[in-house]
Amino acid sequence: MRQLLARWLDGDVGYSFRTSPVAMLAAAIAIVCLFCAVFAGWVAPHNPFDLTTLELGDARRPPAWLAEGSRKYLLGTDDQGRDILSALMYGARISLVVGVVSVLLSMVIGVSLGLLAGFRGGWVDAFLMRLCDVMLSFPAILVALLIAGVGRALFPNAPNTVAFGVLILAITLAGWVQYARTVRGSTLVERSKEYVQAARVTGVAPLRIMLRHVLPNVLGPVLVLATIHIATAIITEATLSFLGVGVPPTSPSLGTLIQVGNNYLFSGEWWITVFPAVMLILIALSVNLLGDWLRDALNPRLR
Amino acid sequence: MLAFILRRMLQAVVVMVTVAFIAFLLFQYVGDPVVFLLGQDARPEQIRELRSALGLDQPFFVQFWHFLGNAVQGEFGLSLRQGAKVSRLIAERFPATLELALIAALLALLVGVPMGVYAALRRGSFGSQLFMTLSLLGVSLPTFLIGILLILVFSVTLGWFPSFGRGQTVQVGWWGTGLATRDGWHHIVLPSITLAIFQLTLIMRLVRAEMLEVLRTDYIKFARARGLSNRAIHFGHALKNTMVPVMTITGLQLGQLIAFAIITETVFQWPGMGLLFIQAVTFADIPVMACYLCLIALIFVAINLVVDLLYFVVDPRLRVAAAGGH
Amino acid sequence: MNPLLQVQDLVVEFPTRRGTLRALDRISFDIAPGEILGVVGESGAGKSLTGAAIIGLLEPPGRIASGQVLLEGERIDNLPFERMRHIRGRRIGAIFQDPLTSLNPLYTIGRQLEETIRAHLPVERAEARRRAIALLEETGIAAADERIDHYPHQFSGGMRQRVVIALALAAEPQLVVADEPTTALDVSIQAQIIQLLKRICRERGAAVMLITHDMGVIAETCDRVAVMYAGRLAEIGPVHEVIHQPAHPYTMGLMASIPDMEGERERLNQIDGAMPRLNAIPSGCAYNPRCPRAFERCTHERPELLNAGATRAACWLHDAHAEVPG
Amino acid sequence: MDSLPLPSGERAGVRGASLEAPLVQAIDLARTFDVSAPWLNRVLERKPRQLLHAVDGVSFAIEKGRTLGLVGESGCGKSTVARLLVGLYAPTRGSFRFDGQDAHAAFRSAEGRKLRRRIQMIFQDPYASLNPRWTVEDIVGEPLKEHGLVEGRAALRERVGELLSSVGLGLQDAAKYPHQFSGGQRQRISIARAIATHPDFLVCDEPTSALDVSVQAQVLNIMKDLQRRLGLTYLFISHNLAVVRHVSDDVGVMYLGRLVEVAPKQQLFARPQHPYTRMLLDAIPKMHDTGRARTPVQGEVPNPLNPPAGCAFHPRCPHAGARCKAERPALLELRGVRVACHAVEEARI
Amino acid sequence: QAVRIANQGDALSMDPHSLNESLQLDVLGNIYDALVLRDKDLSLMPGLATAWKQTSPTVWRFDLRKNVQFHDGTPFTADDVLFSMARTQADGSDMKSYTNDFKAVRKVDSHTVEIETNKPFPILPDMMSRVMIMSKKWCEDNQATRPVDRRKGIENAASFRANGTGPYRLRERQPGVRTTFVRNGNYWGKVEGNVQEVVFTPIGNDATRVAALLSGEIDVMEPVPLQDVDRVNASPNARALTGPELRTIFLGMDQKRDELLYSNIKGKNPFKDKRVRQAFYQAIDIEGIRKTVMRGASSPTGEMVGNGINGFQPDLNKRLPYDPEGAKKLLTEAGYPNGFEVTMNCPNDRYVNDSRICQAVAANLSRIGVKINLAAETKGTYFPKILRRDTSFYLLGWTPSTVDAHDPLNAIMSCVDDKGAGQFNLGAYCNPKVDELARKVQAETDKTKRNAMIHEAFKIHQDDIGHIPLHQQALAWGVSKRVELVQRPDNNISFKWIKVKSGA
Ligand SMILES: Nc1ncnc2c1ncn2[C@@H]1O[C@H](COP(=O)(O)OP(=O)(O)OP(=O)(O)O)[C@@H](O)[C@H]1O
Ligand SMILES: Nc1ncnc2c1ncn2[C@@H]1O[C@H](COP(=O)(O)OP(=O)(O)OP(=O)(O)O)[C@@H](O)[C@H]1O
Ligand SMILES: [Mg+2]
Ligand SMILES: [Mg+2]
Repeated sequence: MRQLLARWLDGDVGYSFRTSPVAMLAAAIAIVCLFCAVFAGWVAPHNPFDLTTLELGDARRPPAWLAEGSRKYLLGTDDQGRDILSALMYGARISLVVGVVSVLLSMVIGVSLGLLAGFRGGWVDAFLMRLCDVMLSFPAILVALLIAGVGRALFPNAPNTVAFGVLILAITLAGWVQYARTVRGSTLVERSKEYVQAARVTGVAPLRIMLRHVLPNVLGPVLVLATIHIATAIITEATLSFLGVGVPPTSPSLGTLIQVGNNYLFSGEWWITVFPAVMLILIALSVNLLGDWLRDALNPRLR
Repeated sequence: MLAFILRRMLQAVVVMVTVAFIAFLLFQYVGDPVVFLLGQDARPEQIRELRSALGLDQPFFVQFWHFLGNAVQGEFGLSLRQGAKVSRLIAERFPATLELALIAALLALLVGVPMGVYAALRRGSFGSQLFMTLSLLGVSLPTFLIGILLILVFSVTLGWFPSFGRGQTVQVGWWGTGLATRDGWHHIVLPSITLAIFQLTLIMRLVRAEMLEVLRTDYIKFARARGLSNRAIHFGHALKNTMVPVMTITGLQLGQLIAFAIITETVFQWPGMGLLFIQAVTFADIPVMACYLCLIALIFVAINLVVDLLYFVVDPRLRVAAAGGH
Repeated sequence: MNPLLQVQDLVVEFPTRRGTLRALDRISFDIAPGEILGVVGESGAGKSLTGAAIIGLLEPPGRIASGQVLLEGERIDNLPFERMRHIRGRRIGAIFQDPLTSLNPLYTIGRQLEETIRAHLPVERAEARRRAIALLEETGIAAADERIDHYPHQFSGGMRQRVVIALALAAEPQLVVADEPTTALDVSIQAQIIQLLKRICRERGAAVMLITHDMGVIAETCDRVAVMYAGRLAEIGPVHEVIHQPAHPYTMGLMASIPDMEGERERLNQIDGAMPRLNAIPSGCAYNPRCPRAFERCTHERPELLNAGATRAACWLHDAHAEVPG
Repeated sequence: MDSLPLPSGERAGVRGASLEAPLVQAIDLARTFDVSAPWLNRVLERKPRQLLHAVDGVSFAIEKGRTLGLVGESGCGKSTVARLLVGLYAPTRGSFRFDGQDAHAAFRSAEGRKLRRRIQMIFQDPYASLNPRWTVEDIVGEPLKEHGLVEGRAALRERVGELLSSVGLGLQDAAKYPHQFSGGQRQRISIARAIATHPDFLVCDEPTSALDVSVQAQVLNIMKDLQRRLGLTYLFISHNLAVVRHVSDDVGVMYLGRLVEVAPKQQLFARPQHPYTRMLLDAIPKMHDTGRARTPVQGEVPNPLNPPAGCAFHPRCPHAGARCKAERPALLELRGVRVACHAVEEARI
Repeated sequence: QAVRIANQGDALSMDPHSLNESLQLDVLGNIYDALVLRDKDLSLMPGLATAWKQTSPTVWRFDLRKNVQFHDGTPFTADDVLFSMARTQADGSDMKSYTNDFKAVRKVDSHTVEIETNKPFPILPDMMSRVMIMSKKWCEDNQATRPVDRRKGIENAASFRANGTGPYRLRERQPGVRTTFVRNGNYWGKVEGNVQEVVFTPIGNDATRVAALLSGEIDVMEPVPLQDVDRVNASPNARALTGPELRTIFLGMDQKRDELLYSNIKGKNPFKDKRVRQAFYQAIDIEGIRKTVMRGASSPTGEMVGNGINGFQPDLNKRLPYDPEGAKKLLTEAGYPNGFEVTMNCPNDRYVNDSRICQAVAANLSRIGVKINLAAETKGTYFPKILRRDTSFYLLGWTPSTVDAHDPLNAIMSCVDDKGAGQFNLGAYCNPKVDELARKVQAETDKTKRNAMIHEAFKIHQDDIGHIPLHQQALAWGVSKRVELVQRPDNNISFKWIKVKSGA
């Protein structure tokens, strides 16, 4: 492991990482956020999802350093008496799960279909690309809205898990198209390269060529897309919460927290919305910065 | 050229029918309009009656077929909730959304492109780093929060701009425009900024990336070797080549703008289609939802067509290809 | 005659993370008006860099670390952009390797020609166009007045390369740097291009620096040849002597490995091994590990260009003041 | 079509009597590409279907252990022939017989893998023909694994090592990536990959055109050595006539999808028959008389979509007569070589 | 004087018979009059009828106001009343329920009508306060003799235009955007306010609505989100007007199914056990909810109707004490010492802070070991679902549209039948005694007897813990300081009572 890390740090990408303070800062932020999210159960001072621990009386406490703040709640509490700090950690977990899983899923779907379209060509390609057109003409937010609605109607009473599933599905369905298009484009380019033909001359089966030869070579732009997509997925989730079809309110994501807090902006309870927003910005910022850096680092011409 | 347009039209029809189909399929699940239509004391047989009267008890495909048949004639029926012709409701709302989206798109382009160019030309400078980082805020903050914050600052605290609505509109034919009056412009400022921010960021980053690519190409190097001025190189050669890929994305994004207007419209009570749609979703107003989605698909297809045609204007290589050459 | 271009102790470096790479190491040569200087050498020897350094278009992070470039006795390697711009195209024209990518695909060749002419000469559009047509005709493009409004993709590879040449000559430069102008082309088109270059030289008295791999082309076209190896000049001299009585062992190897049309050989002569990477240039003469005639001095002392018969070679074999081992 | 199937006894390039069939035998091979505009365009713009005859009836044979060089202008169909032979394209007409069997039928059948093992190709571009994300070991080992030629990792390494050393590289290079090599080395890696399966027949599509002369010499030498050692048969495509002259036994000259002349190399270079061949030879820059101007091939390259009637070369041919404009010359055995020219046939030149 | 009013919703149609929805009827109440109107304190007062009385148990007679003109100048007569009553029964009408039990509406003379009902109908005048009178001539001239019928896909002039007898005329109508009203100079009654023009705008988003009020773009808005009440009051140019609303928020439990849906208890239904219901009741910290979730703007209640409704029983308005310990004990007694798990359905955009109330309830219940899976969703999907009775535990709010206790007795507390009784009794609470009383209440015309019966029914229901009443939510209007108006507990904003201070 350490060796691997050392090797990586020594490689081209690693070097550009070591020499880019922005990338390192972004990575540090991302790691902290990730850590808080993954280990929320241990790190967080309270469990905001455990209804038994909520004290209505403690609702809407300002952060600890303000007049009515309490040491118990460092960043204050929301309208249900949830500790904001803990909610942030747990919320980040949900947001990250929703973001990462939906991005992974879109990536898998998009990349496979894109590969297939680019590699097979012909009617498969034509069909898949029309499918993309159809998907694109349902703008992301609409797809998500409709799917979320349908999901709710189909599984009305298994709220928590299914609601997440539906949400992820919705964001996935809206997201895969980009990957498919990108991958198809690069596949078309790669397919005509001679190393692919060499493999064909050798008698390698098309599926293997697709997976072993073409796939690794088209993944570059996909990775860059994905880093940006994670941020947009998290925000889409927040937006869906705003439209009332997000995750269940008892286990709020960052988006839900922002959306709930939104209602308290005018009444001066800014911390309910500002801290989750800052957290979201940090996550999005670090992921985006990493994506930007990765794009440049992976481009040999910029080295 | 004609063949190209015809082919696109055919594709458009296929896309739209599919969109309608999927939309229709989804509607089966978004809620039951009958419950909303009948008041609190409806009896079961009343519900059944209304259901059959509205044709909701027919098999799915029959319903879809009817819908298609009517939709082709531009007939989407009456809004279940408002009792007014859907086509009319949409027509009343359409100008608002389109004006908002167009202004936002213009804003995104007019600010995003120069900023992207700047960031590319001054790669690594403090200003461009600042732009790039600040712009990330645009993609990391949910639109609704940006909207509310703008309202809080510019309407409530400073009182510079109104917080809701379109203001005074002027009727030009069937088109009610808010852009003919000062009041209308005054009202569109905050919503269009809110709507534009996300796209602006995207366009700016895209332009920067593309511009950097283009600046590395041989013809730019050759243009330098020919002793052209920087202005001619950057804005004559590089920018035009940058715009080719940027156009596609911008086209797609314009479609997204119209959809994203849902949120902006909700926040600013902008009387556009998005607001209509989101209310229709809440009340399972199927005809309105269907018409809206079809319209969105139509707009999308139209934008795509326009983008493709623009390609012809910009890129001479395609002109020949479309004329049947290779 | 005074030399038109003088390159003196030119050093080009690339700062990289593993230390600074010296891509050009104290290159010196000059070109007289009307002369064609061929530059040959293994791929990566630094031929293109030399050309780029002369017209001041090194790609960052590459930079001229020391040495100077003089045009008619005036130093040009440290000029600010605006002044250098007036030299590029006007006094030094450049032709790059790939005719497919050197032209901006979005503009007609007429526009690109006119633009170049007007960037340097104070003429009206109509006049510029007239001149552009004349130039195209000069380069052998039939029906030039019609084709001037065509786009690059409408030309064949050979014609495009001719357009590139026309562009480089548009402002009647004194010196043309041609970097592999024929590599991508068929033999027959290659012949046309070479004839064109030669004619220009003869008729206008312009000097040419011709970079190529093709010894046939060198033999046919050039007055003098420079042979480069690992960023250094190995040998420079009149074309006939360099080809037939090379003085530097690398040149000898190079010339011997050309398959020729007359003789009949089972095996080609080859130079074993590969050119060193820039970060591992051996001490002394860079060629010493591959040189069959290397001796002790070659491994630690770098040879300067020394007179060797009709040519000058950087090889201790020709050090008149020292004894050469058998 | 007017190109002849090979007469059984006399084959181009066959010197001396050989009783068995040649290893490689192309019989009236043709490949057409449909480059028409889409259907709707054709209907609306009343355009006909457009077919591009990239290769239009090519017949030749190569004996085991020998090399046929293929030269011709850019776009005349050389690469298409190569791709037909390795099965990247299926022929529209004609057949390719390899070691007595119909290769394209075999490619499609279960036998295909065996045949693929025996026919390999070296590609033109040393940069593009190696997967940039694979190590040299993976690249060279792939055909071995694919055809199950070695068992186990250790054996694989050993075999890869042997292959690399046979092209002048070492096992220490096996863990590197292609970008860490020079062009010549990369081309050697692709040679190692091509010979990994012990093929009988190697199709080389401009294997050295991206390399400079000194590296080119290295690569050509290795190829020759291999041929001597392993008895390889080559089809060698290039537009560098000097290189072709160096490596080939026989040379075929292509023009617009057809062979116009096939001859043993001494004969071809000493006494070119077809007017195109003559012009081609004249266009070669000669190293040894510096300053001499050469004569480029006159006229513009014809459009392959709309080739001239009769002899495709007639618009550029100084000897063209009325018959050349109307009738397509067949590839005939004339003056000891095979040539497709009315003027030669009529002994006008 | 002009006043700009914003509401979170819009009147969907200008047709007073097309939709039985309170906002719609309230807005249209400014244009149209009913026979009977309600005063500031919700008491009935003469409208287009000057007097009414029961001539027999099943017949009511209304004396109509003379010299009243519609906005277009046509005089108002008994024909218009007959026409309007008939119109409420036409296809597409949503007001059928108000006139379903009519046997006949008879014209006695040009300004007297008689309504005969199938059964004795003591609260008919209350009902009549919702039925607005349209002009027969105008409807005929405009092909609007029936409300718009969505099935036919044909629009109807009455949806966009209006011709009533009310204090304001409709000037401009842009659905969902803006509706403008001007004062009717020929109004038959007295208009206390001084407003000449009213611009009514829907603003759906809470924050935007508050912002619009704070920045002075609107004068009156409804509702003010509870958390913003202080902010509004702190602003120099606006204030929040709060008061109890007639709506009662309560929880319902499935008491019918033998096995509870969406729960981990199999084979039985814990809610059938009164002890469980009581445990739930007593586990809820209603004061906590009032203080934090409702920011003090709610009145906890023990009764299913609020103060102000006909039949409200002050002595029954007492809750069981908040007692988590006792609740826990009850639960143990009922056989659930470790509680159980159940899904709670909840709207998230229908009532004031609805989903937050549910969350608080869930948190409270978790203290006695009951694990609540909260399914909060938008009203669009919520109502269809719970109306299918696809729920075990839900939250609902109820305002008796007739302002009479019979309405909830019938809709919420009666056993479910297929004639509309118990239609919103989604947990199917059933006690035949309550049914019996409800039927009697409907027919009883004697005020005191009727009140006693209501008392008895309520008491039974309360003892059964048929539902768990929570609170009456508060109205909160945001009003510019230059405006004065009357806040009626049924959330009605009547333009005629709005006064704008001059000089502002
Ligand atoms: N950006 C760069 N960073 C580091 N080294 C570079 C860079 N650009 C060029 N070089 C190095 O400079 C050397 C000279 O390159 P140059 O392009 O001049 O070679 P060349 O002689 O023109 O070769 P070719 O015949 O292949 O065109 C090469 O070894 C190359 O690796
Ligand atoms: N897949 C294809 N689709 C359509 N046309 C093709 C295809 N492949 C080749 N061609 C056409 O067939 C003709 C012959 O092409 P080919 O690549 O065989 O030429 P070549 O002799 O190898 O040329 P070069 O020397 O430039 O490599 C060309 O006109 C080319 O445009
Ligand atoms: Mg070069
Ligand atoms: Mg080829």
